[in-house]
Amino acid sequence: MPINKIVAGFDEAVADIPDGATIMIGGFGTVASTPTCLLEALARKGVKNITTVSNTTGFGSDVWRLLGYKFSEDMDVLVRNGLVKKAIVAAPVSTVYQNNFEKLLRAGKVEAEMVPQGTLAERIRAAKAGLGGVYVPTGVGTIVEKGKEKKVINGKTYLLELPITADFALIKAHKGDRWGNLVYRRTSRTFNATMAGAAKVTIAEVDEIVELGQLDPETVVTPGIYVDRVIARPKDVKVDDRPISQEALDSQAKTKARGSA
Amino acid sequence: MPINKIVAGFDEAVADIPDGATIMIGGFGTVASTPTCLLEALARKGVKNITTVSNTTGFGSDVWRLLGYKFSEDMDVLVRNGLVKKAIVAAPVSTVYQNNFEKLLRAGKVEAEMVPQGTLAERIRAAKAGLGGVYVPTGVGTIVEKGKEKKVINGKTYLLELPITADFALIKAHKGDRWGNLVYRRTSRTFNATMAGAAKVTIAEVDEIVELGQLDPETVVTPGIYVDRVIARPKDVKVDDRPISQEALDSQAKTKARGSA
Amino acid sequence: MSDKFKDKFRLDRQTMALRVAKEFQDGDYVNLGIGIPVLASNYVPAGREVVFHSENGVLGFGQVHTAGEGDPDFVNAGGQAVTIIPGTCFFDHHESFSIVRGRHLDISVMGGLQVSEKGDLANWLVPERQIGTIGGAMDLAVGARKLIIAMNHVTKDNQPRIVKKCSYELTAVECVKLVVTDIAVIEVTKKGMVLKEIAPTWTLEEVQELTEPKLIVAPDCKEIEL
Amino acid sequence: MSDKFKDKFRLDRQTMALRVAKEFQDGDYVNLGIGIPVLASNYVPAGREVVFHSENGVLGFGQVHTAGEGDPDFVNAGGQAVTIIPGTCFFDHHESFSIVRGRHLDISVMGGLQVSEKGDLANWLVPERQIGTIGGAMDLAVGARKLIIAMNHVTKDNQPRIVKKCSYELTAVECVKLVVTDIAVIEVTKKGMVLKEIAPTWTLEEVQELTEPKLIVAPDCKEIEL
Repeated sequence: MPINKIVAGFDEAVADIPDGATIMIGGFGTVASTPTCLLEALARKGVKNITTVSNTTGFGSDVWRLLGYKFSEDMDVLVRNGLVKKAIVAAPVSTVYQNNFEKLLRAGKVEAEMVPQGTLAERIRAAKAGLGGVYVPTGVGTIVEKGKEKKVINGKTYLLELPITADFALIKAHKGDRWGNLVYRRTSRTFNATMAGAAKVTIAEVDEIVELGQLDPETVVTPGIYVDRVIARPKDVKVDDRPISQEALDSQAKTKARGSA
Repeated sequence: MPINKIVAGFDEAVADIPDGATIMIGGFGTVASTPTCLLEALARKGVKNITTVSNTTGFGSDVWRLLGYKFSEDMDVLVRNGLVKKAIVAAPVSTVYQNNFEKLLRAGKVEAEMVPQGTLAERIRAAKAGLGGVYVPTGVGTIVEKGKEKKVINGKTYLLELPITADFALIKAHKGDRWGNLVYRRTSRTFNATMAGAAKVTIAEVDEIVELGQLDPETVVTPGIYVDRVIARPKDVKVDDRPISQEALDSQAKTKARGSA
Repeated sequence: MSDKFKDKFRLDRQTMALRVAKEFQDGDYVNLGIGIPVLASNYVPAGREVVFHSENGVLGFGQVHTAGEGDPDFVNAGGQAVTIIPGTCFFDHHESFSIVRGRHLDISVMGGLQVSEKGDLANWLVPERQIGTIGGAMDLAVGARKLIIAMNHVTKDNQPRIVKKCSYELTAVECVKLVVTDIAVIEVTKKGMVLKEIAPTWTLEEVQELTEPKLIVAPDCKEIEL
Repeated sequence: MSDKFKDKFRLDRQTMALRVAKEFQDGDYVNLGIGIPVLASNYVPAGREVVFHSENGVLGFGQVHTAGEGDPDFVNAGGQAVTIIPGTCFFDHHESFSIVRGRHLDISVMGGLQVSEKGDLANWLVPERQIGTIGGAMDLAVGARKLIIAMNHVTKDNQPRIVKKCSYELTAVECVKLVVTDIAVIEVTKKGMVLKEIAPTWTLEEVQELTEPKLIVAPDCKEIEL
């Protein structure tokens, strides 16, 4: 049988993700690099008590719709539906906006394990690459070193950081083929390419599915071996006309003033 | 001043490599993936007592000329000129051919530190990525574990492997620009792309230098930040008509019989 | 601490960014944090070519688009859409932080909350907020060859941000090389903190009064040059 | 050990490769070592799609060119020029071994010198040569989900290669799952070595005589099916 990793529907793509699963969510925090439709499917399914691994905890659809995005949901769709038990994350809260994760965190309803961004990437890669752990200089002498083995190697102090594994990785790519080969667009590789292959099952949401052989072998970023399922975003998405919250409007104003998103 | 990493001559490119230097040599072992002209320049300079880091120790020009290669020298040009003190290497000897390195090794005139190929790649990457060390499962229960720290992590035994650093990395790429951005051809990435940025100074020998902006940003494999010097191979190379040794002819026959190079 | 200096001249954000940019040398690879640092990209000294890195996976990018324009798939670490220039290249997150952690960046510029005499940095947790965000700050602080902090000299309550020992949660120890504030430029050296430049109208004594550790005045200490 | 079996039928290299290839399941990612293993790529069972990995940085490649032809920049780990097929992709060496070490490969097939009862493998150093080459063998042995060894059942001196304990330098411990020899197919299980198939004309007793550990005969032990 020809290998065929292409899945027809988003609900089908996430059907076997159980309550209590650990789930990597790709992207950097910008919605353009986020597997929006997979997250929405997960929210529809209502998986409970999940542990997430991601760079941010989501800003919410409002913030992105204000900027004109049609695919506008991010990790917030899981958070605000109360599905997240714990987040392993580099940036749990925003400096310009109190997101739903921060509200739940302050209310003691979610747990956060904060990991420096580069260490997060390296721990995820360690899982993919079959390493038992890596020694990083990041975090020495800070709150991050608590409970971790310290070792001096060639006169410099390092912390032992262990691999972060997961049951599923949900990632966003630009194009994919039936073998799971993926290319990305510009800065949307980020944690998407890093997480591909680091979980037991990797599911890629793509803008477009192409025939095997249409991706230039020199340009493939994620080899198909790291990917288990590929699913295309719908071409047409209906306009989301839910009202935009005052908080999101305020945050936009603040962001503009500061010169950051 | 515009950044310009392009160097005009091969002798100039290696002029500051001193005796006793540790030098990474890119490629897999095939001459097509080898920085031939840089190695020839190094041999002309006659740097002594060098430590090399590479996948193989070279098969010699004869073997490659027999197969029709115009750029035919590999690490053997350093070995047979007596410039190598020690090789850190995955495949020190060949199963089909007694190369010059094996002869010198058997005569006690060179030293070899054998490293499993994947561990070699990971230790080189560790140097590039600023890691203090990595725990690998490879080599546990074998000769490779001698003298190394063993650690059980999540029930599995790993060896601590330390970064391999070097003074220079000599690599071969396909195209490069004045910022040092590089692309490769097909399976010629190998240790070339892995070593780029892992040494204090990385020197890339390329088939062609292109104007900045001519490499598609999506296809750049080695970001220019990892590369210090770029030098183009001559377009025309004079035919090397040195006689081919009987050993090389024998090895070709053996290789054909076995179905491997 | 008194607010007796509250009406004195201070460098504005753009001017601090301008001063920071003077540190960029020809060919430097530079990462700029959110806030004042990112403004420095507008002030690269004429004739110098500098390559900017952003931790979300790009080296070499051009100007920031105005909000709502540009390609949502091409942003800097602050989420602003930026432009492709000749030489741009993209990579994934673990490669991006190999570049950071592996000491390949010449300069990282970040905002700060406190900098200690030894160059310890605290910049991720405002104690009153209780919850902060580390992001890529710790990696950049340990990884960049030269870490420059751009921050106001004192807090809103006129407390010194340049201190003997940081009281806030640390980002990294002994990492800061240069501090550019709204009233001074201070270098962190093994001998101590060296006052290199002061803002117009300020005296050495006034700067010292707003600085906890004893400053060593550089022999060539001068007014901030822009 | 006696050479009383020296005139008996034995599977040739191509036939051993054919038997190995029967292990390839639909969609498997497979790495083939130099020698008999690489021949198995010619015998993928009809209707099954298998993707080959080569440690020099490629997934998905087609047939081997005859010597002197093909692209010198596209070779397998044995240095043979191979062809691009739809789905081919390239990567560098540390990515290639992330694939290997990270247990992403379904099957690795290698040659062997000795395999122990517990599945220890020795295949990189012929003691008489004193110097051997590890290459990628140790990584593949620990990394592949299923390690298959293809080798002759005995040495040239009729010594068993399937032994209680390896006397040669090890490649990895407890890694071999299946051994395909010129006279038998043996599975390594927690209970011991299970004889699954034997070559035509051979008896169970004869195979046992050339095998050091006591073999468990599978209830469905049969003649090698090709």
